[in-house]
Amino acid sequence: MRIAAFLPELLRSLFKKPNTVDYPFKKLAVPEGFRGTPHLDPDMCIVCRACERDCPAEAIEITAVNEAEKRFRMVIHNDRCIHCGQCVDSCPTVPKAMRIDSLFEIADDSRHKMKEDWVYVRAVIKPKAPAPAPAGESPNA
Amino acid sequence: MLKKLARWSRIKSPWILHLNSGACNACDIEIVAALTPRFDVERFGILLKATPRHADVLVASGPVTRQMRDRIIRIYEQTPDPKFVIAVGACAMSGCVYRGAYNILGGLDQVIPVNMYVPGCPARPDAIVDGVVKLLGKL
Amino acid sequence: MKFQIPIGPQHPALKEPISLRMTVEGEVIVDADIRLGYNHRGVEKVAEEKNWTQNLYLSERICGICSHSHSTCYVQGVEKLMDIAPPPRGMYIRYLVSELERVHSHLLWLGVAGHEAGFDSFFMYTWRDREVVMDLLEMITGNRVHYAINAVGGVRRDLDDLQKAKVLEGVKILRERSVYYFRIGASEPSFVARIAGVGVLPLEKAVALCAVGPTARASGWARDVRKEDPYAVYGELEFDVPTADTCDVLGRVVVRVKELLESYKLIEQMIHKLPEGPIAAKVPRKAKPGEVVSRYEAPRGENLHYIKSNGTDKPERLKVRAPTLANYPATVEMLRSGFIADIPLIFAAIDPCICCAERAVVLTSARSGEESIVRLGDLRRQALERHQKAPLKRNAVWPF
Amino acid sequence: MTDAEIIDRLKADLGGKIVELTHPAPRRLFLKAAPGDLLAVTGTLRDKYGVVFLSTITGVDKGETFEIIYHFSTPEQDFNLRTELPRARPHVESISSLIPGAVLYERELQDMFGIVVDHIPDARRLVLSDDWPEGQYPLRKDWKHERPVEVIPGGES
Amino acid sequence: MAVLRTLLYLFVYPGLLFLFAYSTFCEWFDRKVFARLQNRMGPTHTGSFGLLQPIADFIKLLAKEDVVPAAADKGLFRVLPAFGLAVVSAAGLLLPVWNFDLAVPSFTSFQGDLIVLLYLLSLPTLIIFLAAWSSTNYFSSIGGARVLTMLFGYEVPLFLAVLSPAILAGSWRLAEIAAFYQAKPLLILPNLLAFAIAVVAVQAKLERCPFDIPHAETEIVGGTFTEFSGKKLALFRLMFDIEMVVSSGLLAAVFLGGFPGGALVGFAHLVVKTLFVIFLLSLIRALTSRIRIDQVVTLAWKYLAPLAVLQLLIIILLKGLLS
Repeated sequence: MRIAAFLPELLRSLFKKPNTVDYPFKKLAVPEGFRGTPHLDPDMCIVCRACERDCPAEAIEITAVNEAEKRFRMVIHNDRCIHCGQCVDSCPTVPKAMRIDSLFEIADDSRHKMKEDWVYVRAVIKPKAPAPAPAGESPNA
Repeated sequence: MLKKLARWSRIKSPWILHLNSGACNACDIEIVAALTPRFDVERFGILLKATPRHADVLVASGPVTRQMRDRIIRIYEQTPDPKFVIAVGACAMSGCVYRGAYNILGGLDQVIPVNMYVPGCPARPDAIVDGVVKLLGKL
Repeated sequence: MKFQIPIGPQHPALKEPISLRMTVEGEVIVDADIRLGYNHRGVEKVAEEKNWTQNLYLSERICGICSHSHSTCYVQGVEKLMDIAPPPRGMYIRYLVSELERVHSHLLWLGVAGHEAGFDSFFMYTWRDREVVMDLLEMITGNRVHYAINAVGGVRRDLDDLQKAKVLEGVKILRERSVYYFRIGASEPSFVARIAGVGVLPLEKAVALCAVGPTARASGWARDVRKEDPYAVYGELEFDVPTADTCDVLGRVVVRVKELLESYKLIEQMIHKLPEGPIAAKVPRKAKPGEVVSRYEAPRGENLHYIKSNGTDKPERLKVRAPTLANYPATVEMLRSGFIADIPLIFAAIDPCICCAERAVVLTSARSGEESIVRLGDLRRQALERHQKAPLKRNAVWPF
Repeated sequence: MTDAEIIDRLKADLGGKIVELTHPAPRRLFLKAAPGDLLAVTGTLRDKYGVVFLSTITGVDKGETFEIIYHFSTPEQDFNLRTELPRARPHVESISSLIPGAVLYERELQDMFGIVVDHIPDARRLVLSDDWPEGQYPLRKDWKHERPVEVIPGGES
Repeated sequence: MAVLRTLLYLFVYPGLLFLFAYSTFCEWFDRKVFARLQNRMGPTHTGSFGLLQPIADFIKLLAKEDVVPAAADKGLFRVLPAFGLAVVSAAGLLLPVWNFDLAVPSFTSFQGDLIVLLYLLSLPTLIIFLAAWSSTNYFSSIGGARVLTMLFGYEVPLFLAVLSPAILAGSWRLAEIAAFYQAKPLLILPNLLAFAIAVVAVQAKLERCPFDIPHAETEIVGGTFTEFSGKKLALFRLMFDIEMVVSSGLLAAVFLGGFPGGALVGFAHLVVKTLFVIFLLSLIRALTSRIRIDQVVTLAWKYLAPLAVLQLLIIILLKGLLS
């Protein structure tokens, strides 16, 4: 046992630059591949609903606005989203209609502002992936 | 003048109480991580307080469980005015993956008023700091 | 003067809601009772309504600290049910993350132990260096806490050479720091005074009350699922199961720090042995009817998932047994005849993860079997007796 | 001891008491016993096979019956002992006299399935929360939960 | 002129105004040093370098709702914070600053003021105990009991430790003791042991880590102050800050040769010496973990008190040799 075993380390830090990042004034770099908020590319969506089915948090809602015109509305509830990225993995189109960006500073004072929605016409692009609704776990994000 | 001074002091010295209403721990460790050297929220005068009597801002995480409901209300009432509530993480906002579970009442705003929502699962410490800063900016 | 003090559900020593009712006499605890249910969310019921993929993320959110443990335990079981073998590279990456998680969890625990003892500098330093492993995890998986790297049949992200190099570099720093913290923790007199001889759990008690993980290992019971039931890649790797025989909080600190060093060893081996090839296998949406018991050594101890499938894309039953729950009876035992000041430390020493323990089922007002048989009068007598012949070094008597 | 040796020994020791013995994976043994033989089988396992560690007790609602699985483990094998109880009269004997750590899981069982554990040393009613209604057992398959309506405060913006 | 000087002394320097300003500065200094020792920044964005942080805390608490729990003894509960503040401020007046004429006893400097100062510094402890007791909360009660228990532990070593320099100087008057060591600075050295004991005891008196047992947050929540909020908490915090300044001032006056040389130079001495003592206190806070209440008593009676007696013995022998 040694009295004041921590002393050298403490004194060293006293004269060292603190480890602190001055956050709101200086942003921390998020690593590549950070999972932030999900987004939809309406031009690519074929409304296969794979994302809606696989979303663990009920954050994606797809409703038909006008069935005849093939107009659909997709709502992403950012207040429910758990940022797992499963929607991107489940998306069968190439390139993917769902993508996830590294945005995470979206704090707000109302949950209503955390919805994002798109009204769009279903894309007719044939998916290049083998089947429109493959296994929920496509290898490699 | 006095009001201005009080407002200034409120912005400069928000003491927080960490309130867990049934969270999975992830947001909690990120809240604690915000206190540690890398993010060090004491820069803004934020101190983690032990009792609701000393706190100004309740930083809450987790969906509200049936058993915690009354306790949350009690803690909210024990906090002296003016008080603010920050809901950290998807669970505290809406219940996220536990939506529809029998012992969950939903997000925190089903029980007490919430002033700021910080999304994330869990919210990164920087997102939490961002949420606090946004809240202070609104005062 | 004897009275009951409630610790929790909202208490600064507890980062999660749980209620400990302590009957104290002055500063000495004479009885302890745990009331759960504050964190009970009903995960097991929810799981029956979600499909195999969704449950992957649900099981991850049973607990935020050992998130990867639960999801791995679950995914191991599902893979067995579906009868698929993930490719070796996927396996290595999965268990690499799981060892990194153990590192983050143990470092976190070290800091929390320091904080509970009022040793704030220790807390700040360990958590500062924990950011190193957090950065590694974020780099590999894309999130700091809920990694979501597991997929049924493998993992979702690959590891490139740059990341490999970064992991090795990070491990080097962490090893050096861990050894340093171990030295500090074991030599700072005020800290040692708080943890040595506190929360004693003799081996026979640990066995009778089914303690798991570092709590059991610190009582000299060398149980580790990774060694006993070498799942996945652990059979190919070299590591030891550290134990301690002091049976107290100090022993638990020692065990955890030694486990950290073992984890570094494992991580380095995994990085060097990382095979080439695909990272995930193709999987069906539905599992065949059947049942499986999946065991996994989480940072806190043995994790057990029982999964039953009925042939649909949803599980029939998912039963989760988290290590913390198994340790509650032991905790009640340890708390007896301690001081009020010891409560946070003893409780923290099992590395409680209340959310894990309460996921679905239990809401116990847990008093372990043996204890609940005795009536209150006996209890008091026992506590007194135990206190008198307590092997603890308590040379000062409460002066009032 | 290897799995095969254990199976042989179990058959010799417990013969009539084991209704069914499966071995689906290495190290995993599933035994089935009648509810009445539960204590005897557990006792034998504990005394002759060194089974002191109970991981947990799982309850499964199988419609007409409840299935209970006791997950024991030793360093070599996992023993999963199951028994089936009629839904009409779900009574089972407590094993806490043999394994004190079991009480926790038995109370969990009582709470979530409404299975009555006889001679449980701590029979305090276990509820999910203090205001949980009597006679509701959430893990039974026929129990459904109605979602409360979620009102998002602060009107549409 | 004399009246003006007295008023100045009471309200400006070293009276209320100075004590308030300087104690908030000291709190900032303490927090900043503590943070820097932990490799982080500490308060930064309130005023330049976060200097105004304690003042912001103080004003915010003043502006907050003030809750008096229903079960509390309302009279005591309300009056104690103000009383505590008054006591430590009064103690601050006794610090030997601005004493131009040693030969003339004044109301702030007289033979025996050391004893009065020590007495005034013990009072806050009792006030905290009463405050805790009057709030009738479990945690407060335990905290209150711990406060008193600790008092019995650290007070005796502190008194004994402060005694030895006084004996060597042959006076009970702070100004004279300080003057003695200014004249013979080398004689500070034999008192180093007593200084160390006194620093530890002051740390305990201020209830800072490792002696923050009465309000150990991980054990008994807010402890003594669990039920206090708003203005009352603000006053208690200020009381602790002023107590920190006064006790470090006391140590500086007794052990480090006081604050010689008129108003300005004396002020500089005061700042440098008290900050030195506060730095030591912060260092101890960062270095240790909280110990248990029984360990405090053990530490005080087994080690501190005997060491203080040993120090006294040395001092008496030394005095004999010198004379």
